[in-house]
Amino acid sequence: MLSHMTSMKKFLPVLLSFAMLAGGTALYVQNAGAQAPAPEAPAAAAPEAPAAPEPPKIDTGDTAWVLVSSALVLAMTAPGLFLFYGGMSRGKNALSTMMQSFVILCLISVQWVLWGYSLAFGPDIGGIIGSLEWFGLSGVGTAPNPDYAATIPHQAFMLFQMMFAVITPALITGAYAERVKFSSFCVFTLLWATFIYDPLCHWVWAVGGWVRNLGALDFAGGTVVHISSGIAGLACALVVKKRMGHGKEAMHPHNLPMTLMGASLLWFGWFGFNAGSALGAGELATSTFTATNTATAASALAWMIAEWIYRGKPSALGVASGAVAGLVAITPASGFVGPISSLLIGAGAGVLCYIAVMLKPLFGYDDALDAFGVHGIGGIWGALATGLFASKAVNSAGADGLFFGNPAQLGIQAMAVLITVVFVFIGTLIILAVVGGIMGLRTSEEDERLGLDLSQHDEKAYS
Amino acid sequence: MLSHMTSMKKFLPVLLSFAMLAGGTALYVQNAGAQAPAPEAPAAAAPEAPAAPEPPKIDTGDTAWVLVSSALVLAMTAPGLFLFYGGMSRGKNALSTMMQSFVILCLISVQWVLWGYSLAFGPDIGGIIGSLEWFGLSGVGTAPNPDYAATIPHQAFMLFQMMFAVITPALITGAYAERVKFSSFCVFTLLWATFIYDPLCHWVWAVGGWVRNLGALDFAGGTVVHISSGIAGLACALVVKKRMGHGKEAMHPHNLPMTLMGASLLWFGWFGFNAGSALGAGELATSTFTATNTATAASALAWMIAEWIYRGKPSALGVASGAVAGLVAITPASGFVGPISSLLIGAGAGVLCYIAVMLKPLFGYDDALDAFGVHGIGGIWGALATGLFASKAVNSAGADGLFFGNPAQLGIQAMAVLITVVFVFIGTLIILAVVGGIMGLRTSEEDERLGLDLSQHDEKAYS
Amino acid sequence: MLSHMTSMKKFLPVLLSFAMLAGGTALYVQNAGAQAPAPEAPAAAAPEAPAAPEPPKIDTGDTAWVLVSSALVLAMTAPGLFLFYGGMSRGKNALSTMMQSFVILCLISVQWVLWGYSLAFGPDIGGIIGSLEWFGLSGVGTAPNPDYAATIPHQAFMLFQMMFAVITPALITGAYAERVKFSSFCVFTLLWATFIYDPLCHWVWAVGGWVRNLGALDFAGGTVVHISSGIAGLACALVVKKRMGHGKEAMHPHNLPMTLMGASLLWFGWFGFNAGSALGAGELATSTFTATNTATAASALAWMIAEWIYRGKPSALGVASGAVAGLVAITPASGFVGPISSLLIGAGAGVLCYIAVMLKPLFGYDDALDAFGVHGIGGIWGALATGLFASKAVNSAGADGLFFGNPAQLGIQAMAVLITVVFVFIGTLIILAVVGGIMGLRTSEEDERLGLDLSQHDEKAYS
Amino acid sequence: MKMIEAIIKPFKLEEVKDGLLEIGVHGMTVTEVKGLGRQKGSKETYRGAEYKTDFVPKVKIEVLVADNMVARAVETISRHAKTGTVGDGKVIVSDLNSVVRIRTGETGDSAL
Amino acid sequence: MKMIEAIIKPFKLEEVKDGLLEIGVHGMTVTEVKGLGRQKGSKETYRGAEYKTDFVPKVKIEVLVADNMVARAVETISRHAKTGTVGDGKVIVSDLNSVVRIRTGETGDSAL
Amino acid sequence: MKMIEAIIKPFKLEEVKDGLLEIGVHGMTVTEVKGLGRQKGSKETYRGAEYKTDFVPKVKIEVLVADNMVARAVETISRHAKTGTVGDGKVIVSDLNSVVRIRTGETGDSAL
Ligand SMILES: Nc1ncnc2c1ncn2[C@@H]1O[C@H](COP(=O)(O)OP(=O)(O)O)[C@@H](O)[C@H]1O
Ligand SMILES: Nc1ncnc2c1ncn2[C@@H]1O[C@H](COP(=O)(O)OP(=O)(O)O)[C@@H](O)[C@H]1O
Ligand SMILES: Nc1ncnc2c1ncn2[C@@H]1O[C@H](COP(=O)(O)OP(=O)(O)O)[C@@H](O)[C@H]1O
Repeated sequence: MLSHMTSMKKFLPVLLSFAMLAGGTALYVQNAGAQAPAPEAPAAAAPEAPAAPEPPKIDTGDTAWVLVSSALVLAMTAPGLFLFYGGMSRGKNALSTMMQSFVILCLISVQWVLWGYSLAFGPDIGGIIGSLEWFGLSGVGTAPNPDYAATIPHQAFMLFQMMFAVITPALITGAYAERVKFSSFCVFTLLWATFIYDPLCHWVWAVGGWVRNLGALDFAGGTVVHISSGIAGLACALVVKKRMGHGKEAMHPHNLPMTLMGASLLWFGWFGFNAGSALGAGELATSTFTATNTATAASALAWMIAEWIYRGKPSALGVASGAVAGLVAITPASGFVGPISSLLIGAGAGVLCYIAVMLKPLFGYDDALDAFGVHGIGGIWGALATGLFASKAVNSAGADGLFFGNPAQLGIQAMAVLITVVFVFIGTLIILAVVGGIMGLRTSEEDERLGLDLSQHDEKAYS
Repeated sequence: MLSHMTSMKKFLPVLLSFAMLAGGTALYVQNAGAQAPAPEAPAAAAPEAPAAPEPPKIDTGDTAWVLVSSALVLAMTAPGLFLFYGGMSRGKNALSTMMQSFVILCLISVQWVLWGYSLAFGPDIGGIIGSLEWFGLSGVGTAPNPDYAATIPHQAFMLFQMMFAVITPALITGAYAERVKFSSFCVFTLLWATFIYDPLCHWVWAVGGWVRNLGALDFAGGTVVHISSGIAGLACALVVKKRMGHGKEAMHPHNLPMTLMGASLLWFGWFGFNAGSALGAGELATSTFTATNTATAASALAWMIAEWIYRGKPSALGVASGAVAGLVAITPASGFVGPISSLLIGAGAGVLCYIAVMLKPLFGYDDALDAFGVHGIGGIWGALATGLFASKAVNSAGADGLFFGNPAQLGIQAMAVLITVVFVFIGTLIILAVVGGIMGLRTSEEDERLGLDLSQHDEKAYS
Repeated sequence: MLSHMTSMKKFLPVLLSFAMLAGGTALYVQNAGAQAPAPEAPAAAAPEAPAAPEPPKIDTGDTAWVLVSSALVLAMTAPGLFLFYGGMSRGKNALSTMMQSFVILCLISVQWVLWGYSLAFGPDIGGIIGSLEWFGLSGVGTAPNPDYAATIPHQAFMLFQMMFAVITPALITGAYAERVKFSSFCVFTLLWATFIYDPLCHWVWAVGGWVRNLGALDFAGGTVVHISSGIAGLACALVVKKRMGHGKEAMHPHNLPMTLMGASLLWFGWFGFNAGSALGAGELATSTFTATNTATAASALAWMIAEWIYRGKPSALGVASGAVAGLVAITPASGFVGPISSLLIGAGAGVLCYIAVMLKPLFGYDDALDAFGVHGIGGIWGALATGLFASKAVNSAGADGLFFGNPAQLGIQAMAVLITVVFVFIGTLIILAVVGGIMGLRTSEEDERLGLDLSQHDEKAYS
Repeated sequence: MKMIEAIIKPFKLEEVKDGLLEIGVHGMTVTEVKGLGRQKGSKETYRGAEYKTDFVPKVKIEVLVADNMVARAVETISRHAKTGTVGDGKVIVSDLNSVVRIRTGETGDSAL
Repeated sequence: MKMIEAIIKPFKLEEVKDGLLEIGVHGMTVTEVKGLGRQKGSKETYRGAEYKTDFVPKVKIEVLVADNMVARAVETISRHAKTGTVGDGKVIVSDLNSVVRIRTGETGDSAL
Repeated sequence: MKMIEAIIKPFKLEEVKDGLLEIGVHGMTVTEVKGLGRQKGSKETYRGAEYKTDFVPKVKIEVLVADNMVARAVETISRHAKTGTVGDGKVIVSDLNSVVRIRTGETGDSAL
């Protein structure tokens, strides 16, 4: 039974969302004007006329690849990630866990179109943040923006980046699963995306971003996506506290085939995530694809073997977790390393993340589904490994790492990691304090005991 | 226990199918001749030689995109739609519900190749129907057909359209789920596809189609696919009557994670459905992709918020339903509108479809999985909204809508909706009368009580 | 409780895997050097510069299609195949069954990069095997290799082929599911891939391969993938013996919706498998796509009808099995036949495989999930059917089959089948003897009774 | 005080429950079971294999009632559970020695 | 008339059922249960966490038989359920007051 | 020898089990059940449809104990299962005629 007070609070996200719509509608007309792309083909159902003669010219192959990659990265979040996480949760919380990723996809898709993309990639303000000039995608048309991708429509780049903005907060949910109020979750997500992700994304990837200017290498989002979500997850686990009965009651994953399916779809979609980051379908996309697949397989085997030696038996959850750890670790390096380097980066990730997950109990926080253990640790290892294994022989646009005669790069990578960790950890704590203070973070004991599916959503996963 | 009589009837589809094969084989030889494409590369496993010099020239990027889109739309039906529907059904009917979509994929794939595509897109006969000249795809080769798509093989266009012909009858199954005889279902599907879908598709999309000539805008199938399936669903729900115990016994969805997965795969595949309808990988495909994603997210949030306000709690099934409603609504508009318009179209869809589903009990028909509530209502809203928000600034090949100074377009859209509703509703009633008269539509009470999985298929979903 | 002895044996795969890493690392440096591709674009996140002027030039559309196809074929194995198989297994063995495919994906991804690709496609040695010159992909860069594909990076071809090397041993697992020790499974897989698949692949597809030189047609792997896995499955079923209680206790599939989902994803991914084998996005890919979809649908309907007539009821498992049978059968023919031929090949496959599965009990071996019944029989039918229906009118690079006036081709196809059957059957028996002799193949009775999930992995699929 | 155990057809549970609440029974415990009897089971076929099962799904209701309620309760259950077709099930009455309500420690009829 | 309750190993159900039908018992009710006893349970490990469970899957068979059948029924169950290894289970016999066949209203032995 | 049947809240099972093992009870059989009583059930809403269920998940524990153990066992179960809130459940004691340990054929208290 909700007190009037709490139900009031519950509507914060509602209001927030309406605010979005309002805001959006406000600049409706001018925006509609701003949509004008290059003239389209004579019939909607007819193929596209060759884009206007003046360069930069759109390449259909590159565009096809980036659009497909965008769809693949969307599939990583839904259903990929929510299956991976949902299967590990308990049956009474399965839907609420899965729904979190799904709702994040919806919230951020709207946030990104309205102000997120503008903050992240809009005209630079002092290397810190983008201006709101591109609010509601005004000015973000279908002609290429050579700053980011010269052979595909600007909106294609925006879409591809959107999917990154979506999955990052979704990864965090693994840390606070099974105990947070849905309303607080919605508000936290919107704030975190706006005040943590968007600026960080600007720093690392936007033209003029100050971290980018440091020369740090992050091909597909090791720092922006994985370290940030992993560290945010750690902060959440610490602030939100343990689930009731944690350590005492058994908390079995309720559906491991679901988790295995999720891991597979993450692997599948990650080709879009990494190879898509080449923003074209050519040599770089191909070598990235090779690196991604090799590291993932090596990491899964490494985790399996570590478990086999240490536990006596390999497990399906272990192999799946190892694969995800490998995907995380290779992300920043994928465009800069060859197959053998990938093999070693992956093997390292599998072993390190396995150790991290095994040691978790010692620290006593409850990172329910190991968002930090896998994404935080794996992401940090990957960022540093990029400083070890990167090679200009693979990607002349990159840099050489320590093993290729350039120790300095490792330092730059470490610096980027440090910046990300500090900014995200502190920023997340602040947001948690705000949300917690205003509306509280956790459900009532009774609700948690009953399960979030019934208490937060009046639903049951299975009947 | 089947009487000899009924088992006889049961074989109608069998015979029908054999008829197909026979028919097909008949024109085997000439057809084989007609297959000749432009000369292929020197080794099967080698890449393709550049297509013959004379225009129209095949574009590999456009072709890659359309082939991928075809695969994506297939994935919408199986597994996307059958997971979405299957999860909402009761456990004892889960397989029969899922199998319906799967079997439709098989039936229509064959029907389309033999006579469906020819009826829908074959040489026009008075704007009403295509001739059977292309029966068995004779004459439908791999050289481009500029009437429909100048930069991809004609067969690629045929394949893409096939997937639309497949999903439409599959959407209807949601209305009559859990109570129809499998044999009757097969016959109904073949008749509906041949006598309702194929002509309607011709009217709206084929060169010479009379509705197309009215100037109605339907980018990716709002009328042809969604209004038609939604209205047909309504007719089915009315004729087939309620499920036993409807309104009295509890009818819980048996597996909502499955439904959530289905909704996600529908979202994923819908990029092929809408952006693929650009029939090329360029600016139009990109803006369509943006519109599709934005409307879907907005609709899911709108449904969630409406539910939250009205019910006190948002639900996973609600968010998933809202997303699908948004996908439906944006379909006809997706190639003609910008991001903010998409946002508003989506938000409207979420609220309208939620209301429709809430009011259903008042009318007392049993649209089991809301085929009409979501596809009918959402489709009509989308068709009309296209008349409101369409803008030549986004797609010069389209038209301006009411909000862009062209009220006439709204009238044209309304006309197209009306035509579709009347034709489909009456046509479906006739087909139901025929099939019902000859072989009956519903299973015995005993069979329905036992569940269709056991009674129709001697199987159980879970053991 | 493991004896020291067995636990020792258990570590064979561990050691093996470490060997790989070692081996790999060994040639780390030179390899890193050998990575050099054509110069990359100026910024990692920027699109690719046009590849170096000198031909062969990379085509972005073809590359996008082959990369997407590679991802699709990966999705066939995980999650496609493991869902298809996992759903048919019993609940107590669900995870172990699914995990086998997942682990094979990991093992072979590493094996292929290290020595598999080199053995299969490396510089030919007497038409029998490839040299180890390409060990660790040294020399396999991103510039095209015209021997195999002139318009895509060499590594893209390597990746596409990798996915074939992955799924083949995974298909075999269906034959020995629910009773084999995990450690023995790992070793068997590595040996089989290295000593059976890699050579066979070289014979049939590599430049200089002796079977290829016979003029046998195998567009996408009917012999290399399906006949070989089917025959190997038969050998395994015979050697590994029946599951405890087989024929006595009921062995229900534990989750048929999962199997239906798996079949759908196999269908989806198979477009990459077959149409991707065109190695470009054009006319050949398109006609292959058409053939694949048509045969699959026809086969599913044929199986359904056969079952309906013989059993009185069609079933979901039947339709799903029929679809897979059709996919298998059309694989070798897909690039050489038109739609009507595909229809007939598919119809034949559905009926033949249904009969094969029905007759299985007579022979009394326990091909648990019908790897032989579907892939063996379907593959052989497909290879021979290619000799009947192939037409130069469809693919001038192919040959005419018996129905098109060239009876000789059927003989060549039969020869290729025979070679494959003999080589694979004997080779598999030898490997089973070796592995069985050293470490044993089956789990203890107690472990099998308890279920492999708990006994081999200390896990349960559902809680 | 007596223990009444009834085995009925699953879709009759709601009706029987409501009937019992009406006559003033305040609680019950329900278990999903499989029953074998005169009612014939179903057949399943998977690829080649055909399985016949003799068992059909049933639910078991356990109700503790004061002695003076037994007759009415049994009659109520029978009436609501009855379809007249094979498989309607059984109602069994047996003795018990004591009941305790855990929350309060109450015993005997007042524990119900 | 008596109520026989047997707790056995799941994979023995078919055998026991057939045994009972042979000696002329026409019906039974089966429930899936978890048993704890001398038989050791299994271990599960998920990432770091290790769970030992003392419970093992069992099935409970309830059979109503006429008094003259009790001995044979108990013996039949015991014989077919026996593997000789720990965990074979128990057979319990208890009294009951009355049985009604819902469909017909028959009571006593004729209700079985 | 007596049969103790307890209906408790699921999350109390572990605690009750440990309590019983401590006082020297060696075995028990557990069943997942749905209970109806004073404790209110939950509400579910799916699209339009709203379902209220009166039933709440419970577990049933069956324990066979020698007569001299009954009192302690009942007390132990009550103590560990108690939360003091509605829905804690019941403990029921009843007689039985005989027990056989299938594995050995032992009967009576030695069969436990
Ligand atoms: N002898 C028995 N012991 C225990 N349960 C029984 C017995 N006979 C029948 N039952 C239960 O009663 C249910 C209905 O019995 P059945 O013979 O099928 O129909 P009816 O009760 O109408 O004669 C069975 O499914 C089973 O659960
Ligand atoms: N005291 C008891 N009360 C109720 N059920 C019991 C008791 N002891 C054993 N059981 C049931 O009997 C099953 C087998 O008992 P166990 O001691 O494991 O083997 P055995 O019967 O061969 O000695 C247990 O799993 C449990 O279900
Ligand atoms: N008359 C009854 N017969 C059988 N079981 C009962 C009865 N009354 C209650 N129960 C069982 O005991 C459980 C708890 O009872 P309830 O009235 O909810 O709480 P309390 O026992 O604390 O008063 C119920 O869920 C039900 O399983």
